[in-house]
Amino acid sequence: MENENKQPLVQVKDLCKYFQINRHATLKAVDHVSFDIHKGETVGLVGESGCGKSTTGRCMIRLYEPTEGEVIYDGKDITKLSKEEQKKFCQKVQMIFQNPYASLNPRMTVKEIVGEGIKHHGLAGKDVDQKVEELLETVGLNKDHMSRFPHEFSGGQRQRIGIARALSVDPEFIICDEPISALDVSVQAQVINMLKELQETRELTYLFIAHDLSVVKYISDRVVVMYLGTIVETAETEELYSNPMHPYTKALLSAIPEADPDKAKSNKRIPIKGEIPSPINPKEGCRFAGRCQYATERCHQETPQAREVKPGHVVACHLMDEQ
Amino acid sequence: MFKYVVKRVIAAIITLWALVTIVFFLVRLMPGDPFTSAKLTKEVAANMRSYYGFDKPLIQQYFTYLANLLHGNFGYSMKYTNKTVNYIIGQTFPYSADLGIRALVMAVSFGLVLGIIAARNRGKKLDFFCVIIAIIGTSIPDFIMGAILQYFFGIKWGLFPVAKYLGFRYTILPATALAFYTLASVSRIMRSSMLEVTSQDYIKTARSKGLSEFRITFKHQIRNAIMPVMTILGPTVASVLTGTFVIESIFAIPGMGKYYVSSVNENDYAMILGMTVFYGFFLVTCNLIVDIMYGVADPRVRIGKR
Amino acid sequence: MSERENILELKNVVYSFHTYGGEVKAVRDVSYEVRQGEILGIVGESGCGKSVTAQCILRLNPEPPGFFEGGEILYKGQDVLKMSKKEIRKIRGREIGFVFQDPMTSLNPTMRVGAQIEEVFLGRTDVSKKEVKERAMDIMRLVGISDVEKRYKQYPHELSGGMKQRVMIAIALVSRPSVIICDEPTTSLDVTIEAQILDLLLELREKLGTSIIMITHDLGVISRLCDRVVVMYGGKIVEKGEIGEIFYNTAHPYTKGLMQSIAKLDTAKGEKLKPIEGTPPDLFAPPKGCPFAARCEYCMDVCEQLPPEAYTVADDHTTFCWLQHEMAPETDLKKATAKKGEV
Amino acid sequence: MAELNKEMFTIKGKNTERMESISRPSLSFWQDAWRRLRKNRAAFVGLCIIVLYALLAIFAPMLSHYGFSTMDPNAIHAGPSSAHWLGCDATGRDLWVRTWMGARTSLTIGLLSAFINMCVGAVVGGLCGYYGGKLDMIVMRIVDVLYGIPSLIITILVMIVLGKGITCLIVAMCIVGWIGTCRFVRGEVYRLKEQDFVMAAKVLGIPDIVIILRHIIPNILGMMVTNLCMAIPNAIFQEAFLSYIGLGIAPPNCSWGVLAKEGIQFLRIHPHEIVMPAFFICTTMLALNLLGDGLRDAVDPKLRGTE
Amino acid sequence: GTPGGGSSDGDSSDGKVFRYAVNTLPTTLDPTKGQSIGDNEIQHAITEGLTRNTAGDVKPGIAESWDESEDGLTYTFHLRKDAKWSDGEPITAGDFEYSWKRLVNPETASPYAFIGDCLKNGQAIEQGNMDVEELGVKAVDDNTLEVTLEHPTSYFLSLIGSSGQFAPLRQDIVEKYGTDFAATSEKNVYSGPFVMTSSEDNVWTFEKNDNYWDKDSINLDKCELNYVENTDTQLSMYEAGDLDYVQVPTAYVPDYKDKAEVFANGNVDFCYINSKSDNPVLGNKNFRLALNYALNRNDYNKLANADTYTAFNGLVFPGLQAKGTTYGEAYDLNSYSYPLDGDQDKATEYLNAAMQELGIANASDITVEVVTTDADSSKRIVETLQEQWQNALGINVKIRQVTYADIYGKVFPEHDYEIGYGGWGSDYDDPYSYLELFKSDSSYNYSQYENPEVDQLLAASQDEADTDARMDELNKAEQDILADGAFVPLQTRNVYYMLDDDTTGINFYYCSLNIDWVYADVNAK
Ligand SMILES: Nc1ncnc2c1ncn2[C@@H]1O[C@H](COP(=O)(O)OP(=O)(O)OP(=O)(O)O)[C@@H](O)[C@H]1O
Ligand SMILES: Nc1ncnc2c1ncn2[C@@H]1O[C@H](COP(=O)(O)OP(=O)(O)OP(=O)(O)O)[C@@H](O)[C@H]1O
Ligand SMILES: [Mg+2]
Ligand SMILES: [Mg+2]
Repeated sequence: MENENKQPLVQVKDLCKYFQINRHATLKAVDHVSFDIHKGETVGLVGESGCGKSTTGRCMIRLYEPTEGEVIYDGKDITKLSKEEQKKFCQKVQMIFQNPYASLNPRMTVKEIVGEGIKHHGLAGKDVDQKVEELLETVGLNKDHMSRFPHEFSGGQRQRIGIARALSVDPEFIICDEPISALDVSVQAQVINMLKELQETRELTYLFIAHDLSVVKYISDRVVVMYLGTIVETAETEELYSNPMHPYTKALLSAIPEADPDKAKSNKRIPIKGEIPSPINPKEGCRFAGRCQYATERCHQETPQAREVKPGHVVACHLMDEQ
Repeated sequence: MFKYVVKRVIAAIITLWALVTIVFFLVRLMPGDPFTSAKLTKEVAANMRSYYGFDKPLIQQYFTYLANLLHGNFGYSMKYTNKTVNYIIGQTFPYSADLGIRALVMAVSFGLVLGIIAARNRGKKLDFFCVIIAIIGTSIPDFIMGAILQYFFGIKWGLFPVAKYLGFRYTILPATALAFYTLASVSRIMRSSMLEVTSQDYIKTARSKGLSEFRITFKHQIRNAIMPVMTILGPTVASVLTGTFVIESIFAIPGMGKYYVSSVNENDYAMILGMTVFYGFFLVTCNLIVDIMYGVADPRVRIGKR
Repeated sequence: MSERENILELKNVVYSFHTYGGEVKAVRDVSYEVRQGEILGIVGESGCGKSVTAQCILRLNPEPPGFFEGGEILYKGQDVLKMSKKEIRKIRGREIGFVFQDPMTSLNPTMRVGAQIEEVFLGRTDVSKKEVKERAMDIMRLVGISDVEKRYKQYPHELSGGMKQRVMIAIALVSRPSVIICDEPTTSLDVTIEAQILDLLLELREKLGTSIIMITHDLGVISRLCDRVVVMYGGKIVEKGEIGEIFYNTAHPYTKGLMQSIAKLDTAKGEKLKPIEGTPPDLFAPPKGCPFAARCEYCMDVCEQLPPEAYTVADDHTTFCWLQHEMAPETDLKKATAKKGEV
Repeated sequence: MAELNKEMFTIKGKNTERMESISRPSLSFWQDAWRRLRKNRAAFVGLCIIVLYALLAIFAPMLSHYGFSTMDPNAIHAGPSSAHWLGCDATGRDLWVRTWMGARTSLTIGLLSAFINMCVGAVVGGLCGYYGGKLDMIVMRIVDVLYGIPSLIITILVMIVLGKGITCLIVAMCIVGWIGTCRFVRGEVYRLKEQDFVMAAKVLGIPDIVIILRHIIPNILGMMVTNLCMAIPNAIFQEAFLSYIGLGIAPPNCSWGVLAKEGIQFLRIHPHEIVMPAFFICTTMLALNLLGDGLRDAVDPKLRGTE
Repeated sequence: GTPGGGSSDGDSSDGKVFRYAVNTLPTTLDPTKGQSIGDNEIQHAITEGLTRNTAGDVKPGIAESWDESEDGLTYTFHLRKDAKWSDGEPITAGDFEYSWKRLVNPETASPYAFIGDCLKNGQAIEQGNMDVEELGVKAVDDNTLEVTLEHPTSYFLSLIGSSGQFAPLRQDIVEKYGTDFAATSEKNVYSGPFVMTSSEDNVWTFEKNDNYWDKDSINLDKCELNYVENTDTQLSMYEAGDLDYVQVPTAYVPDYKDKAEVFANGNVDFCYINSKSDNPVLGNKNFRLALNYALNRNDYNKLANADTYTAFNGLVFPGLQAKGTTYGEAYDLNSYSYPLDGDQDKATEYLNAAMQELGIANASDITVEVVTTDADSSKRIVETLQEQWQNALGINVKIRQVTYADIYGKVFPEHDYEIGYGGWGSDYDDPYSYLELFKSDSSYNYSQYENPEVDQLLAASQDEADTDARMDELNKAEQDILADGAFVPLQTRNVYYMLDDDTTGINFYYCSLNIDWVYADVNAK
């Protein structure tokens, strides 16, 4: 593919983020995660709740200091930026949050919320108001809404305000941390359409975190599947959905409830036993071994390494070796 | 849990040490002298100062004091010259504690009941009535409350003994006067906490099980609602047990309050320090106990801290 | 299908809340019925009154501020609204179980799991203590909890989310009710766990013949589970009927919009999703006519002025939309079979 | 029901204007809180009482021809009459004037010390909560120690430096008084800083200090005002206690605490001297508590959703 | 002690019981270290000096008889042989010698050591300039005690009969308990009519001492002293029948005047004027006189004290014994002092004179500060002074309140004040005690007053053996001090008290103790 020759925009290399719960317990939220994002593409990051998706995203935007590993943005390690570069970085990379109710300051008007970044980065000179107005129009709101407070808006509208805020500083890379999962079904489409449109008009790059696999399929170019702090599989979207290799990915895909009664009722599901184990002091070996129906002795003892099974299709599973 | 307690105890000891040190030097800044009387001549005062070792360098006095403290020895009072601070605390604290515990039991039990009744009848007359009682309770200074109770119940109607502390009948008025403020605050906290719990999902679950309102209140609401009450209990216990000066004075109870206040007024250094350390110790212990109790009442905390 | 008798019937239920800001008309004239052994799905946007309606059945809404303005709720022919508190308590848990959305907060954090399940039997003399425990444990096994002896004595916070939801379902099921109402039981759970729970519900229906009311806004869940569907919008029912009818013979613009707006696995990359633009109506001042009118691409004058009438589109398929009116223009939604019908 | 006619059945499509419109009037947080407060009758009465007392405290002494320290040997312990509305005290001073002079002191002490406590507590608590770590630990230890120092010692020491008077009392109360607010603010900040909107601000590169001032503080201001309301009675109480043990304000000035303390001596023979200060203390507490309760409801974010 | 389960009301079972209350805690029960009137009241009952002074009436105590030398400097006491300690040991002259030497010994650090100044070398020893053995007291044998005095001291026999510091002490007991001596009732032996049986829980109980030599004169079986800090509560307890004697709180006196009786307790209250303070007006005699004349002491007394004290314009307590009558009878105070109703004209005159001398144009430019303790009663008093002075003179008066520890620990001794409210009560029946406050080299000369004439008169009085002539000299000194306006006399204190009808035999005294219940009797009901 054309992307391969280019230098990736973001490189996540061996990223780890551990939280020390107490002296004996370490929560390995993200454990040796590596992937690249190229300019202009959308990478989907899927996985179950608590598997470290948000933590990865937050490490990439410097909300968390990584425990190990590095995040390279545009050729520079983001933890080693000068003050000047830092400010620049804050402008280039933005985030859209999951919960539209918690991500807007209830005491600020829409104008203040959206205008804050513009003012801070001095992007519009005196015409902050006008820029805010434009942004609001971009996300389908109008200037009547400028002086209103977040609680007066519905969830979808709020999320659009959140997007306007992220766009306000003209970023090139946006991390979308489950931007639609708290929204109503009918509203989700508004947001997705908007994100897609913006990507085209503004040449944005997305890291799209979600657990709704249908949406991820729809929006992403490539998909990274995480399980309990580790990446189990990475591939081009089409490839992943049509040819999932990791047992977890397979199970996950089969669990998607399809909004079509005939299909949904006839589909065969690959059951996964049990619950997601705790990321605190995880055992050696494959993280999925405990729930995997193919697990062997080896899976329990040896952590599988990521392998490029096909061009662009990376899987971390011992089963791949045997084939 | 054990480790947690040990850690807390060590922190408490450090806190106490800092407290002693600060208070030790602070009291020396207070104006005047422990040896004061209209008739004290300069020579006599000098004799007394050297008798208590005040002619030595301050830092030496400090270490002497610390050494004594390690042996649990608070030294001699400078005002009540032949009594040790230990003795005075030993004599008086049981009274303060007795009064305090009675008041506390009264405050907490009635406060909880009041709070529960109010919450159960939210928005009705009974609620209003309970709230008003609670607010009045927090609105009257204790010296007025004590004097009024004493006047009406003791003198005017002769229902209870006027003063002193010689038996159960004697304890009722002072305990009531002391309890009122705490009672009121407990009931207010309990009420809002109950209301908060009422809107929780698990109450709806309980209701959906077909439980009676009575059982929902007692089994589901109260235990969960009682947590915030417990957090205020730590400082309250300490202050109720030691801060009874006004009530003790009005009802002539031989408690610790008098010494606490007068030692400060009279610059009785040893006594101030002794009482402060004792009080500090008490405060820390109460907080510790409340923390542990908290764990007992709320399994989430219990497990979390293990 | 329709031969099966109605076990639960809501007739013209109107329910409102008094608030500082005025009266919220949360449920406006809702009627539906649940049949023996069926799974009825209720879908709709957030805040459209799904939960309130469901809670009306067991009268779980806080009163005040909530109050009934009218209607009947017949459970096995008896009107729940006319029952005394005591009689309702007998229905709660015993006849109708309820599973709430958020398993994290729906269990009492200070009580052991076992005790919370056993509580359902409280005050019943027909079962002995030992029996109660046995039944509680049985039901826990039935809902797929392993290590029952151990779990029995644990506190909710020691369980994972899926486990807690299973406990919730166990509570709802333990006294073998004829109906369980599940209010978004899987929304806060992961896909894999959700799938487990849904399978569990299907299995339970098979084994126990329980009727289930499934509230959700996920059409995927509906497709997988339900026999019949009720679509709600703005405190009202817009369409109801057999699932195939609703999905493949959609007669209401909202239902249609809803289904078009979601991304399916087979949605092509380049294809645009068709969201329903706009936001739901404010229930403080509900629109006079059809609640969906403002967002409806087929909106007509009549929609804004008059509440739509019920039209029977097919056997067991009713819709509330002026588009079915004989005077309405031909659209892809207008069904030739539509008859003006009573609710 | 209006007649149905054909015209009504033409499809005009989506109403793009109404679709995104918000029908309710726009209200800022404080406007909304104020509206709710006004609806709460008890709280409103409380507010009125406070305002009334404040006005009386300002104007009542000016309008009387008695001086607050003027003694009249012929009016010792005079009961309420048309000349002396609330009677006179043991030295024949007019109690009406003294009550409102006392109100000035008590209300000033209450307001100022509660306000200062709030500010100091908010700053310290805010920093501790926001930065956490070592700073937090050290401050919390200091707080523990401060709690242990007898307030009387502090009061006396402050008295030496500043002399007796309002300033002394306020300063003395503030030395430990901020701790409560500090703890509260710390907890709130701790909670808020994990909120997404703070994250969003960080992502935008907004400096910490601006985040604290613009994002965090305004969000706890409502609760802080409520706390303030509850803290004023405490300060008035404490002043009364200190007056009771003789550490109050300098004579001949007076406060409600001083009046109550002087009056309580005559409980049995001249009850009017205690009834009035007690009445004013109680009603002020009552009013402030009602107002505080009302404010808490008015600013409670949880209650906003139900509207 | 643990609270609860008490038995105290029982008059019947315990025999004759007298119950009263005090509002200050006794500081110590070690007689040598006693420093308050309350301490001394207890010592008066549990110890017996060489003499026993009952309300000014001096009778033999442990000393059966005594001889006084011509020059009034040497006393030889003959102790009675049947005097015993409460544990049965005989009381010897050595016990007195030990006790008195312990009193003045600097190592003892007795706060009341100065009371031994009347003994030969007493003051020098106290200041550490001389060995204790040099003290003018010597046990000749077990029953004979020889005492040498520094000056002729007319009130010596009265003094040792009413001050606990002169009580005998048992060396073995004192040394046995060390610093714990007298800490509790068991750690002590008693020489007086009563033994203390308990001192716990703020109740001190005394029972008749069976080994007391004069036990037949003692009527009470038991006395119960309660510490009740709040005087209102004391009154309530009296009215509820829990006490047999109560002092009426000042606030209530006007309403209890018919029921209560009164005695003057020897306390004289006044304001010190620091004549050498930074404020120059106070160094001006005319200004000081203006202050004195401006004060309407009768009005003042009504306002500040509810008329319960006696307005007073002198220095020496008028109840003292002098010239066979009282000091107040012997000398007509009003003839040489300021009028009690004040004199506005004279005050203005003096003020104008003062302002002229000081070059001050407006009275309002003058500000003086009155310092006082934070006690309630003092507060009212200075408020009244402030009112009166501001009204009468048009000057500004400020009030400074300090703690008790501060005022006597620092403010007065270090002369860090302008005008200070204080008072004095005497330990012995002699005007010198009051006048000494204005002796230039006295430790108590807080006002830094210096008048050679006064000094000279006071010095002369010390060696004057003729008591009447001495009294005249002392009175002259008082007149001089008043003429200088050295201080502002205010009032003498009265105690209003109520006594249960069945109780008799209570005595009141104005020196070193107030209430003396040793000979009290309670009629059976
Ligand atoms: N600040 C923190 N301190 C301690 N643990 C944390 C912190 N933030 C996240 N975690 C833990 O790290 C793990 C991964 O969390 P993360 O939020 O990245 O998951 P997620 O994949 O985003 O889940 P979700 O889908 O629920 O958002 C979780 O177990 C979480 O409890
Ligand atoms: N206790 C209450 N007081 C006031 N209004 C209420 C209350 N409970 C619900 N409402 C209102 O009733 C309306 C319907 O709420 P309901 O909970 O039934 O929606 P829902 O369809 O279940 O939404 P969701 O999908 O978000 O659960 C909402 O507008 C809500 O604001
Ligand atoms: Mg996340
Ligand atoms: Mg709902």
